[in-house]
Amino acid sequence: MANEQNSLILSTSPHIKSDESVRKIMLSVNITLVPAAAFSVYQFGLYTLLLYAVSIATCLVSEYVVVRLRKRTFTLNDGSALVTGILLVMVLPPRFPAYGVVLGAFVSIVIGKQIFGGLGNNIFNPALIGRAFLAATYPVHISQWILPRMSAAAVSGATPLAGMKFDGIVTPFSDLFFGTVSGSIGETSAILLILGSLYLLMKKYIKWRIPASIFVTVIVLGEIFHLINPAKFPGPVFHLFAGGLMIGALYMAADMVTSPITKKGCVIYGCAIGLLVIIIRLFGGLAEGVMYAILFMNAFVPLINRATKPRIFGTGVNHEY
Amino acid sequence: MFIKGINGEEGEVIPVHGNSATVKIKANKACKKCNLCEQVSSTEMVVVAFMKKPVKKGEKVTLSIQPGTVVKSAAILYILPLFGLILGYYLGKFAGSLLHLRLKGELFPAAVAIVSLFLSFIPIRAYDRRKQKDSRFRVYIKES
Amino acid sequence: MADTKSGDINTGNKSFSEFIKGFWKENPVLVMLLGMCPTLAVTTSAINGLTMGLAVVFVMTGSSVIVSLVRNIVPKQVRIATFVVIIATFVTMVDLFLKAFLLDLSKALGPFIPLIVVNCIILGRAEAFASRNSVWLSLVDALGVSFGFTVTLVFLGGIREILGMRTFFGMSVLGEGFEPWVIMLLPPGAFITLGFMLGAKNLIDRKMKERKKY
Amino acid sequence: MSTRVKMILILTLFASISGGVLSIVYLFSSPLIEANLLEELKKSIFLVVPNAKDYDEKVIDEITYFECRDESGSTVGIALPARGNGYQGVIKLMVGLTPDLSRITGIKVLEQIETPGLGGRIGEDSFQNQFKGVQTEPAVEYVKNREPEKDTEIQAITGATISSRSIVSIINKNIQMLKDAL
Amino acid sequence: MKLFSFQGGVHPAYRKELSGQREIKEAGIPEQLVIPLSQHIGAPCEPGVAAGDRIKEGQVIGKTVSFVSAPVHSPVSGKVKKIEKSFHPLGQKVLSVIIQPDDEGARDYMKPLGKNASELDPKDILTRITDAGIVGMGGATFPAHVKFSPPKDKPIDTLIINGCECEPYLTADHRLMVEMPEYIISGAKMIGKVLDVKEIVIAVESNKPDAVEKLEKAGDERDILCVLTKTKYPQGAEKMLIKAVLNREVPSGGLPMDVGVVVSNVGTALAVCESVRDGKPLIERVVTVTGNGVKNPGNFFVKIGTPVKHLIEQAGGTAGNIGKCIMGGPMMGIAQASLDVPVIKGTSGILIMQEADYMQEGYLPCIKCSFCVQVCPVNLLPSKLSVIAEARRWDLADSYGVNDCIECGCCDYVCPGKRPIVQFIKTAKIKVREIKEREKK
Amino acid sequence: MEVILIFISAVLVNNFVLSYFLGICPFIGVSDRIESAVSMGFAVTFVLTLSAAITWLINRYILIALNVPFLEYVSYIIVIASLVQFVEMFIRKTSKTLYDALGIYLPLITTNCAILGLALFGALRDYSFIENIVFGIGAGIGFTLALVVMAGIREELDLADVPESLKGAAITLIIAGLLALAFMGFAGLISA
Amino acid sequence: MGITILFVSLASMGGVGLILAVILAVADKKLAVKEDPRVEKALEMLPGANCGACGFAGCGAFASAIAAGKVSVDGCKPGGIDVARKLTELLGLDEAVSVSPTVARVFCSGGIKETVMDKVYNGIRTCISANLIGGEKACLYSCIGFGDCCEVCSFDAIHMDENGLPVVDLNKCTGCGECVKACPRNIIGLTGYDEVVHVYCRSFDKGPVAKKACKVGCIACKLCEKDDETGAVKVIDNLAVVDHEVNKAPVGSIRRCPTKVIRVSKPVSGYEDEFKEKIQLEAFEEKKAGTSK
Ligand SMILES: Cc1cc2nc3c(=O)[nH]c(=O)nc-3n(C[C@H](O)[C@H](O)[C@H](O)COP(=O)(O)O)c2cc1C
Ligand SMILES: Cc1cc2nc3c(=O)[nH]c(=O)nc-3n(C[C@H](O)[C@H](O)[C@H](O)COP(=O)(O)O)c2cc1C
Ligand SMILES: Cc1cc2nc3c(=O)[nH]c(=O)nc-3n(C[C@H](O)[C@H](O)[C@H](O)COP(=O)(O)O)c2cc1C
Ligand SMILES: Cc1cc2nc3c(=O)[nH]c(=O)nc-3n(C[C@H](O)[C@H](O)[C@H](O)CO)c2cc1C
Ligand code: SF4
Ligand code: SF4
Ligand code: SF4
Ligand code: SF4
Ligand code: FES
Repeated sequence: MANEQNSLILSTSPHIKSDESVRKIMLSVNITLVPAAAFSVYQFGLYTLLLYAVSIATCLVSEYVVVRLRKRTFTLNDGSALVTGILLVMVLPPRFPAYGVVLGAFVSIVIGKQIFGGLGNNIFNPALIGRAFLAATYPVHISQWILPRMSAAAVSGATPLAGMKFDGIVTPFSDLFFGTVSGSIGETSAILLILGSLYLLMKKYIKWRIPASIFVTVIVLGEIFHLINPAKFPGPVFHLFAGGLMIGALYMAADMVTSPITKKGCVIYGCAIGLLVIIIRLFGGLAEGVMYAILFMNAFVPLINRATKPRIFGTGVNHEY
Repeated sequence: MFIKGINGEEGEVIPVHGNSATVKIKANKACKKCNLCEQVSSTEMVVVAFMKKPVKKGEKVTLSIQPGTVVKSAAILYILPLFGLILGYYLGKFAGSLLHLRLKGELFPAAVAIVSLFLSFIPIRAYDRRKQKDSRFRVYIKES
Repeated sequence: MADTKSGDINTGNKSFSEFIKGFWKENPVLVMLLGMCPTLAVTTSAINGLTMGLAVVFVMTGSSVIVSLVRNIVPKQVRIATFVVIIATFVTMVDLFLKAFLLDLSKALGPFIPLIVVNCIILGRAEAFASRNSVWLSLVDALGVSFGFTVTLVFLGGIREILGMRTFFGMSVLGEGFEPWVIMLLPPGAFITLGFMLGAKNLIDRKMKERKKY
Repeated sequence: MSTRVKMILILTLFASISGGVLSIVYLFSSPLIEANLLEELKKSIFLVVPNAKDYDEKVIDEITYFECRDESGSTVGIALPARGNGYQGVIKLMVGLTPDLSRITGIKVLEQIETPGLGGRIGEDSFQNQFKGVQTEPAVEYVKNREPEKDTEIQAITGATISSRSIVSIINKNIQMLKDAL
Repeated sequence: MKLFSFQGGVHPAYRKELSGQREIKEAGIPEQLVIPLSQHIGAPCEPGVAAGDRIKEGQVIGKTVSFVSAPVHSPVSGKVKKIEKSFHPLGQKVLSVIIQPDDEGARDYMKPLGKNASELDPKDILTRITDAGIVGMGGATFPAHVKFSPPKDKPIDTLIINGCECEPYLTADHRLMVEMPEYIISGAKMIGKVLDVKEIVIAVESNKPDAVEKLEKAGDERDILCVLTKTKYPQGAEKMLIKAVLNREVPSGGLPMDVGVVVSNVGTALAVCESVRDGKPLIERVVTVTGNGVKNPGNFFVKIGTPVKHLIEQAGGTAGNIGKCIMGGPMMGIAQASLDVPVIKGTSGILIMQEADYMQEGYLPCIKCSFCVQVCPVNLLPSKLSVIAEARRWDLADSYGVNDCIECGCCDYVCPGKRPIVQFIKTAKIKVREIKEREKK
Repeated sequence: MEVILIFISAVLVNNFVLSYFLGICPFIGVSDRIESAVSMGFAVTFVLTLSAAITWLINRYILIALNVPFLEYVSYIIVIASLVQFVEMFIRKTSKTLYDALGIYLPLITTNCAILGLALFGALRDYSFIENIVFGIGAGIGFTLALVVMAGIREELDLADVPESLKGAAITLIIAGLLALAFMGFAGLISA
Repeated sequence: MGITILFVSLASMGGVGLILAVILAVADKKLAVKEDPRVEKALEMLPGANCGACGFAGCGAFASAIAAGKVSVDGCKPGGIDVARKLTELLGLDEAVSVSPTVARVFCSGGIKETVMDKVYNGIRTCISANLIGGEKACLYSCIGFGDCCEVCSFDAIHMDENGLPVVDLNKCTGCGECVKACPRNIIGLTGYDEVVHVYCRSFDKGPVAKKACKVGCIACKLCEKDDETGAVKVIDNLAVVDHEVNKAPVGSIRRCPTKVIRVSKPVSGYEDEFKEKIQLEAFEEKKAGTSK
């Protein structure tokens, strides 16, 4: 709009804004995911690259179509659909069929996000909704594992957690840490995920309380059970680095949209996730429980937010002095 | 604001007495579509509500109560007796074994359990009577 | 609503409109949100939906007629008890019938046949309509509503069966190339499908209303 | 008539009418229903003990089992109903055994609510047929991701280890109980 | 040295270097002055002159009609041109006296009372403050004499002189403290005398060490304590300042006097000193004219009623295309619709921004990043409030404490979705008030 | 131990609403406000447990003892319906103040599926008295949990830009589906 | 065996029924308060918008009040005269009801085309929020044009036109007043069906100022006052107002107004006759034809 000299702009205070933006946040997340994603392509072959492409394309297209149908103006360039697309693939098994990924990405965006009103309104983590939907839709494909290129184990294709649960095999720590084990596409390399998320932690894009309380709970509970029965229950380090806990705690539980906004709430949320992960892993029917733990706690976020509303300045204190 | 039990319930003033009024309310709007409640005796209830400002007979009013009270009442009224039930069961079982009752199965403890469920309303009733004077449990007329 | 309000439409027309409205305008599942439990639980296939629906047709017509016959002699205080007894009697009859002649279906529907007893549609209708109207009207109303219910169940069951098992009433409809969606047979699939069906119904209603405007 | 009296009369009346009507319906339908159930039981027993033509119901230590005979009347096997927990809920089986309980002659899944297409595949013939001729001593076992090698082994369904394992352990447990009882 | 601070807050680019080292200059007398008769919180004044009257500098032209009000004086000698409704910096039209200055320089000040606070009668000082039309110069423009006469049951033990000036860009208070520290100290003592306080504290943000140095030199450590506070916005907000300095929390909906404190701006202290010492009513104040829209940013002594246009000329004229004219700082200031609005008693700065800086396209839904929650100094959930207001659920706004918001703008500043949170909150406040009033009826 | 497993199973693994589809009507109807959800949940828990106790007695001492299994539905339902009606009067009589605070709740739960379903499942599974009661409590708590979580979400979504035609029951059902998806993580928890 | 079962079930069910009935009968001491059957009927007749215009919490509340004879039947604004008549019938009242239905009218003519836009507004696009800092138009009394009023109307009766002004669909408007409450600038008012001449401006600015801001505003020239033969038009505080108590159309003023801000509004359908009678339409149209030439 071209202004004449005296056409002043009116707006309410404040008149300056920080240079953070949703787009910047989402792009940072995408970029920090790149190392782990690249490593996964190396580990599991070019087929995974195809999956990434398919997933991202489906996410973007569905987002665009729904937004257009609903005659809303937000566009794709906020980059959140991209995050969903990448993360969805990262938690799927390496040889998941591509048509399944299309379905999953579509479900992530449409059922996981848009029906709640789109960006920012969703209750559940969209990528995990896609993953859970696929797990229930194609339960066979979701439990087919292959060995990575840099494999440490020679024999079975079972994930460290399944190996632990069903056969009592404990995978060495270093393999877990560097990701030379079988597992979902992007979850295996703990080190790359940690490195990537450090930047997000620094920028406070991740509420540090969430991963911190998940880790603490898992370590404490893991240790307790390990002490009770070391033969049956693996130690805390195994829990920390095996399966999807790293990617789950750092990227999925900490998704800002679906986690609590209060500090106390974040701690409660994180501890509960840690507790559920341990319960499902140790006593449940499934080998891995991070996804279900996060989804379950997502549902509680509105209640948590309400219960931990901070004390408003100047209320509820003794005003004697 | 929120519909919380009686909080937000709308009713009609029947008579007014002193600083309170008797108000008749109709069934909760939560389930308009199924007419189930109508079959049970009461789709209406009558409460005595305190007035913050004068109302007239026949006036439509909205009732309210201190937030939190509803949930508390529900817990006392509905959860406490369940403890009575379970307690009664184990008491009955214990007593049965003491008395060497040769009753088959769990009939005796079950009966004790049910009796103790109803007995647990004695303390609840006492509590209720005490709370009658508690302002937190006072239903009052919010607006007309 | 206009038809129920204006007085002198002849009975034939009126009963027809009473019958029809159960399908769309007062569809028990999609509009009144009643009888959701069996709707969700038994619709893993179209045939289950159909059987359940027909069972409801039987119970509902039977009990509606009886209820409207006896409506004037039952005192209010024992109304619900009397009505549920009547309904439960019919339900037990259906149940015994299924067990005697259609054991497989009876197993598939599991405990949801007895649950017709408390199924909110039947009770709701029994009270709201049958207890206030003549025998004939109650009968028509019960038929309309229960057929509306049946159609909805078959529809929902059909979708779930097609996507979940590639078949419709047992006949193969989607080719081998389609990998069945197991989720459709599980609770989440039921909830989500019904949710979208409700949404679609609302959308169509809205579109129709808009069209009427112009 | 006061309402109270009317209340009592009406409810009593309706309740007893209902009782009466139902008992009549029941009288007519119960033979059919029982026949149905018997038919089913027979079918499953004869399925798991292939040569059987007739059976006797036996109860020992509260364990019910069926001793099967062929035309000649000699005992050809034992059908053992078994139940236990699966992945989602209860699984009920009929297990056919040789008279000395050393081999399985067949199994049939009677009831299960496992995930369709996954654990639900325990109901498929290809899975159940694996058990034919499997040795019960020392115990039935399952293997994953490879062909069975030993006589005691069956192959688990991929992605449904838990359901497969449940079947195996239900069989082992119930056979053991029967052995102990006999 | 310990830095006093509070929880939350933000640190935007301060940009104080634009005008921070410029000495205060006289802005001169414009061709015409527009003096609104409502320059304070409370009842507007009634005109005390008529069109055509000749008036002297310092003469009362707006008379108070109630206690919570402050008289308005003529800043110049001249002629009353007319009295009509005219634009006010707050947006509405307000009855104003329009004065054509002459160069006779006729003055009508009050009688000086004396220099030394300790020798004066507190009642006299208070009367003088009332007559001089002094209001809070920190922006709230609450009549000072009202603030300085707390009810008997609220004893005041501490006076905090607020020299934080936490708003970015503004340097008026800073320059005052550097250039006229004696006035401020002496004014502070006078206020202290009126309130009969035990302690007087001057709080200055740590980015103004020169001011502290000057103040400490001018004052006596036994009477007046200078403290440094952390450089963080909104350190100057009185609730935050009291929390930081004294660790007392002003109750929700309450005032500083509820915790025994009065907070006054350094400008207020100066005005008090001048009125007592020289009999000069509040007709002039220091204003920072800054921003990238003016050529030579600087600080000026400005006659109340001077139009913004005149000040821009004093600051070297405009640079580039002007996009926004803000009265006050960038965090809380009010955007002006025209350059003809006059400076009033509460105007601490004029911020002129180039167009390019200030067009933002729309805003996104809240992504619940909780940045806003982290920075809100009064512990609200701004994200929730903005969403509530967006959905027009005014009934919920109250229960989330919308009325406790001090509209500091921190939440708005950090929001990555660029959500106009403060505007949402302001709207909600209006609606909540409306609903409450309707309920009362 | 058995009792604890029954409880956990009823609350989490086989949640009445989310995996047995019982009591859906009140679940949709009363899940729009947290406070009403909690109170409603408690009331349902109470009625569930009470019916668990009574129907166990009926089953043992009438249906099995007299060998009239076909009267199961009729006898359960008539007893439950009358009992709830009676209990309501009883509570109103003994605890007027508390009852008043709640408004009208009990009548509407007289007859939902959850209550009869509980009776039938209990009989089917051959629970002992105490097991049946714990099953009732567990089912009630599970119902309350689902109800309250849903209420929390719906209060949140009240403020969101949900597509017009999905508002209300439609989105509630879809969310219930997603919740059921999340609850699937607990499968196998008790059978292992 | 058959007979035994029949007997046993008859007896057991009968027994259960009896016991329960007795319990219920004993417990049934409190009788529910009876409800007036007319409430439901009345409720059926009401529009069911629960708008609250009647001053009650909703249609249901109003229905009970009506049945109890507590309020006058014409209380429901949205229902208008039809509902009032029906209710009269229901209650068997014989007194004729006289209701003067009202509709909302928008008292600003300055759309995008007519009013000077001298500012750029950057913020939430709702009227109430924009009003915090004055909106985009030069006239501070003008319609802001973001349509808060349309948003709140539950009868779909008010819409924004291309010129950025709300237009009321008089046939749909029920006079519930929600839009009046929503407008932060007091531009919408409720007026009787039969009050047809209005000043479509709310600016209190003096002539020159108003003129500068908007082409079609009231400029307080007082010509209308001069030419008003009925005495209904007065200029107060720089704005002309029509006194509707004077039950005559000020045709002279309408003709004279230089900015044509005093106008005759369209009749509500069904009220054409009253309308004609009131403003002597023929005469007016004749004159209008004359001036426009
Ligand atoms: C991975 C990580 C872990 C952290 N852990 C802690 C901690 O345990 N305690 C702490 O006070 N700060 C910790 N911090 C520092 C926080 O970033 C920072 O101090 C904190 O957010 C202060 O702001 P707040 O308390 O207002 O949120 C951690 C930072 C990172 C990146
Ligand atoms: C939706 C879903 C349904 C499942 N259903 C079953 C099942 O019916 N039976 C089963 O044994 N495991 C089931 N599982 C469990 C997983 O497939 C589990 O990882 C598997 O039992 C491990 O076996 P594997 O070692 O053969 O992969 C299910 C998992 C999901 C996500
Ligand atoms: C967010 C916010 C920031 C403020 N910043 C300052 C400031 O930097 N300096 C100041 O003197 N007053 C500031 N104020 C005003 C003070 O809260 C307070 O009104 C003032 O210091 C009182 O002094 P006065 O009455 O002399 O103006 C601020 C207020 C708010 C709400
Ligand atoms: C730290 C962070 C983590 C995120 N994690 C996820 C995720 O796990 N799944 C996902 O779909 N989107 C994720 N997003 C993107 C975005 O928040 C998500 O798409 C929203 O839930 C969409 O409304 C993440 C964003 C951030 C900033
Ligand atoms: S909510 Fe209010 S007080 Fe809190 S940061 Fe935002 S503007 Fe400041
Ligand atoms: S800063 Fe903005 S996006 Fe983040 S939580 Fe607050 S309002 Fe929402
Ligand atoms: S909101 Fe306004 S336009 Fe709509 S019906 Fe009510 S009064 Fe008429
Ligand atoms: S009439 Fe009022 S509410 Fe409507 S658009 Fe104009 S300013 Fe907004
Ligand atoms: S059908 Fe189950 S509660 Fe309504």
